[in-house]
Amino acid sequence: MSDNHHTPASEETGDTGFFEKPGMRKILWVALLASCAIFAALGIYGMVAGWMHPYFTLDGLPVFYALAGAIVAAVLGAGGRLLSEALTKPSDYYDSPADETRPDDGEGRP
Amino acid sequence: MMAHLILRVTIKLLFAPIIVFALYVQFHGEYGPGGGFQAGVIFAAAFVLHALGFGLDETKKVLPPKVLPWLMVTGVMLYAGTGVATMLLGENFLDYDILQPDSHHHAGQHIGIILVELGVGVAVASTMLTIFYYFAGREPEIRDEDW
Amino acid sequence: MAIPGLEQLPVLPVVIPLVAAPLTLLMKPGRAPWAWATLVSWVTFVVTLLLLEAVWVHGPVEYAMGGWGAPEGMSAPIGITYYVDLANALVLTLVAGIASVVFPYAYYSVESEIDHRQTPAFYTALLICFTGLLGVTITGDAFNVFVFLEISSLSTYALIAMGARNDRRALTASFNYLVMGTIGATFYVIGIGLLYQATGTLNMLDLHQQLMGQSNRMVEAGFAFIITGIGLKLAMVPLHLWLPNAYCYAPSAISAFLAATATKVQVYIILRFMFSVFGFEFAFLEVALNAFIVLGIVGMFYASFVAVFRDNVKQMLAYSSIAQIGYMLLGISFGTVDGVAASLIHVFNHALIKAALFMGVGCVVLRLGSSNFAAFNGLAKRMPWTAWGLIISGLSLVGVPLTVGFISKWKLMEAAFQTQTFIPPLLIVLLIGASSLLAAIYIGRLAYAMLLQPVPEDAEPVKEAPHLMRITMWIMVLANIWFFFQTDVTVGVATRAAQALLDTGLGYGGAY
Amino acid sequence: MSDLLAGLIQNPGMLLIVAGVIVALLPGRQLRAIAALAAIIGCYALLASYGTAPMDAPVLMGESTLFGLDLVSIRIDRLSVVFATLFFIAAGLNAIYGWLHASRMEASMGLIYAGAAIGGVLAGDLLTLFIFWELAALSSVFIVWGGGTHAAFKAGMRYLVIQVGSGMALMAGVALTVAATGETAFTAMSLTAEDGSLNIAALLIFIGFGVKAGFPLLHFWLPDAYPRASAVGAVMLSAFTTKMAIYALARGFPGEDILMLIGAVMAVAFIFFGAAASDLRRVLAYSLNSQLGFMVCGIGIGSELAINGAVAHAFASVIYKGMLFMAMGAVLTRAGTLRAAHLSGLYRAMPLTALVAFIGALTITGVPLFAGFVTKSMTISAAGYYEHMLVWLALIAATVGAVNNIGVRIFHDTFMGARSDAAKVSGDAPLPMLIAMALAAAICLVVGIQPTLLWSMLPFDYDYAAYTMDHLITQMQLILFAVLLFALARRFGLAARPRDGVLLDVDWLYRVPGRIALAGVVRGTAAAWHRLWWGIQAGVARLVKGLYDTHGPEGALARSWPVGFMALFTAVVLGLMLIVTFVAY
Repeated sequence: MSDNHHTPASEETGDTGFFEKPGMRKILWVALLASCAIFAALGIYGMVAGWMHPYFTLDGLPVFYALAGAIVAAVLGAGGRLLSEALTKPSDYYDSPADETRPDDGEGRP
Repeated sequence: MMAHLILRVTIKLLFAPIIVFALYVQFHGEYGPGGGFQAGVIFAAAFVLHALGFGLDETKKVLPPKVLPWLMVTGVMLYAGTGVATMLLGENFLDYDILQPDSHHHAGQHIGIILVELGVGVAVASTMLTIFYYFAGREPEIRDEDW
Repeated sequence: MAIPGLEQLPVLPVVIPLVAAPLTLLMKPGRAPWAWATLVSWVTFVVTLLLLEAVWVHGPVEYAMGGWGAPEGMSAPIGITYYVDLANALVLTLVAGIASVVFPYAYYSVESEIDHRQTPAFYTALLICFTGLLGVTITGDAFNVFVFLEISSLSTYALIAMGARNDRRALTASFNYLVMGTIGATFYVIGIGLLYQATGTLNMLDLHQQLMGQSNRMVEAGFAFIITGIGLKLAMVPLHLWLPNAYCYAPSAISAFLAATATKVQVYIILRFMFSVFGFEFAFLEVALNAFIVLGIVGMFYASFVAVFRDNVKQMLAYSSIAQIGYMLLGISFGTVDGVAASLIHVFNHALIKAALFMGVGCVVLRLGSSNFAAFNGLAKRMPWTAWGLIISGLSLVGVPLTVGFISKWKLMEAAFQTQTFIPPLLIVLLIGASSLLAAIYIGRLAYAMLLQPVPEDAEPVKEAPHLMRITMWIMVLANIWFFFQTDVTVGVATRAAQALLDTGLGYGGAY
Repeated sequence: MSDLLAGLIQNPGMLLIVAGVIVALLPGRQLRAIAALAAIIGCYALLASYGTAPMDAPVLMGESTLFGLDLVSIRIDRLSVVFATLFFIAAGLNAIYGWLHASRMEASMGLIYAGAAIGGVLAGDLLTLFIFWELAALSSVFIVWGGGTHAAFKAGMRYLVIQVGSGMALMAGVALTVAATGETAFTAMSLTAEDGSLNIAALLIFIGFGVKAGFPLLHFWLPDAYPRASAVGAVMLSAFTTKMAIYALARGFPGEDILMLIGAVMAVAFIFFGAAASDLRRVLAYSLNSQLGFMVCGIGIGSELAINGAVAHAFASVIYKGMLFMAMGAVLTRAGTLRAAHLSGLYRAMPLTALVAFIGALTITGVPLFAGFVTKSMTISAAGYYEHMLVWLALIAATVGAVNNIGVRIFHDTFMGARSDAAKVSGDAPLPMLIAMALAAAICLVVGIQPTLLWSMLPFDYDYAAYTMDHLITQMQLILFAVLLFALARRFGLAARPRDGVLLDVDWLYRVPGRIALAGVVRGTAAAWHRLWWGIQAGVARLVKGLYDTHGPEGALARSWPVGFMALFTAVVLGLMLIVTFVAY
């Protein structure tokens, strides 16, 4: 069971791409956190200053969207995982693995 | 050969009367019990009898199988031809009256029925004989190439 | 009838092949009998077209054989009469039309499947069978129906048995059919006998007059015998057992011809007896109609399910025919003009569909010697014309728009919505839809095999079927599309024919 | 022939179908691709020559009759034209994408499929709609089968059944409508009749549409079939069937309240399935289904803004979803697998494809400057304006779902991170695929930056400002915090990829218990029948044997058994018939 959970990292030395460099990762993290903060601040400011127009009372709450995003993401992450645990069956559950092989169709598929 | 002598003589004696009787039934059928179908069967029966007594090969010499399809066709054509003739003369299919239009005694009907019955007789007789020839001449095993 | 020169028209469709058949027997084996039979079928087709036109324009036509029509002061004829209204004119045209395409098609297929020496006999039997089918349809005399029924059946047994050169099982199939067919015909003749006992007449129109208001046990028994007898010949569902093998092992051309015509003619007979002879005054009709609903629906599903799992395409198509007969019975069972019209339309359309399909399979049998599914693998690459013809006519069978199958299905659904039966119309419509899905499955299976399965590696290269077979098959395929756009013939004629059939007062005494 | 054919042939979709048949006959992939592109451009020119017309005054063309029913081959109004234009763009992109890789079947059926979809949206009456509806179903089956595996065959069969079933529901509904009213016109209808009772005809049509639109519980064919198709085929499939259904719903059931509920359930439920699926194209398929929920909601709200939003979102969705399927197709072509567990770090070998996937992710999540932002906010705004709070919440949730399914699963997990073995591929996507993806990306950007281009085509004139500070801030908050949460989860090892394998869906019901039940019924019936039949046979055999032991050889009898029983059966039927006759009176 747990072998299905492995992260597909055959991490080899010297195969570190542009985005895997520690410096780059740090920059990305900073950028993400900064933009989160900026938009949260803008949202709060807009709500307080009154130029934001909520549809309902619910989204009149400052940073409502930020909260919604985070909460739904958490629920989705957990839910998706639960669903995967509950409903995933081995690949040959319906079809035998032989069903997945492709007979040559004569057209010379690449 | 001698064993069947009585049988054969009898058959020879009976053969002609059977044919005559067939013809009688044939031509009587126009206005009395009888007709082409019965006559054809009786006619064929004479030949069947002949084959029983003298062997199939002898009968085939008398009435070669090659002739039979022609007879069958002739019979049917005689029947259908009468019908077509009445049509060509301007009446309905098999409306014999037109064959002798001036008659007040339905002579046309007589002519027509005689022709039709003759056709039936010939066709039935030849068909019966064909069936008989096939059955009697059937080889015990059917070869593959016959299929 | 007032068209000069055409008085003889009603009898010609029977006389022409009848006269031509014996002549065929005398011909030299090979091309001559085939050419002759083809010519005859064409001439007959032209005659039936003229007849259809005459009936369309002038109304029902009667023809007294031998001039033995109704004497002065009597309504009923004393001899055999031929009676042609739109219903049988349509079926006549259909039978002759199918023949005029299948007969030319037959040449190569017959050369390969039947002993060369037997070809004259084959075409003779074919023409006799053709005569019989036309005669059954055209005649207005109940006993004459029996005669022609036997004419067509006996020759059919012989024709099916001729498939024995390819597969000896044809002999058993033919024998089974012989026994069953004879029982059916016997039942029919018993039924006729009972009706004759009750009424003293054999003329269909006169029978109707005499039966009006009569509803005694004898007539009811006669009705039951007739419906069972014809139901057997029709391959109505519990009585269908003879059909799959008969169609499967017959020579290809015969499968195509019979599938497109024989059962269709029986449907016509059922219609004629139920509505023209017995009519709605006959109380027992309702019971039979209700039985037909059940039998029709059971047939639609049972046979389709079986078809899905067949490994032989010919058998699959044969079972599909049984299922399609279910549709026709369903249409009849509504007992309305629309329902009967839908049934007649499906008779016509299904003939086109099945002819095309069996002809396509015949092409495959000719080239690959088998009608098993395995032979169809990769067919689109090996015999593209045949494969695509099969696919288009298969789509028509499913009832896809732009093909005639759609017209049938649509009309049937429309008719279903306008009826009151003990099954709610909506359910019937959904059942029709559901059984179309089954058709989609078995045709899909065929399409998949032909289009997407690889050609077997050890397969020898094959040529396309001969031009003659391909062209004739494609005529049928194109007819499947043509009659979608040209619905005047089918829908127009069938609707009026159904009106005439149901409005029994109207059909009687049209033109003595 | 008749005016029916003349009418049909004026329909650009029909011409494209004809072109598809011709393409099937051409040799060589290149030639077929060129011919396909030429046909698409030519047919589009024909459509363009018809111009457009406002919603309340459609231009009708190609009128004809089929057995007494009035058919209208073409209805030009802004709703039909925008969908037809969209399908032409999609068909063109598909033709380019499959330039080198489309098999003969895919090239030809793809054109027929596109033609059927175009014909369907242009159809002026229900019967013509049904004609194209069915053609779309049948042609697309071949595209599913084009996957070439036996699993694809089986999936194609299931797809065929459900698609034809949808057609049959539609046909039954249309037949009922015609039977009741004699009218075939395709106009807005309602599920409830005037007296409040259920309108069966409309319900049947609604179900027919719903199957193709992927309504929950009727959706299972979609994630079943799409991942089975080939790389090229899946792109084709993603564009037409479902959007055609969206068009049909927008035309037939605008403002039908139940659609809001259905759409909300779709939008939310399928993001979970998407999160749990392991095959990447299956993830896309679920995500597509969730996006359909957006459109269904919009149609359910039914205001001019909402319909506009639904249509605009359908437009954007075809482009970006097609683009994502293209990217995944490129990965499949190169890496040979789309199992999520086996792929990561692909960006090194396929940087351009990675970029496309990134743009796709930006578009679908609704980042400003990309098409998704403007089209999504229309529907969300409409839900907000008309106080449909549940719908509104569902749409917000669906946006977060897109962040996870596309942004994280499709883009990040597949292309970023450490390189897996399967990701060591020879190179980026082939050139035609890249061109198609680039064009799609360009459309996403153009629509995102200059939304008025799209809005001028929408059914209603509605002045909507997408780029307001409100929208920007709320949307960015939503996306950024969702991303933040996913990133944190990754960082702290809380998130795991879904297990590798098959994700069960509603189709399990008929593929496992359904099959067992069916097999059981069949076996049971067979056994019962067998017992009955052989019981009778044995009984009769004993009887007959007893009789014939004294009378003759039984060998001959044994041979004729089957016939004997058929005959017996006939007698039984006759007997029943007679009994019924006598009992009945």
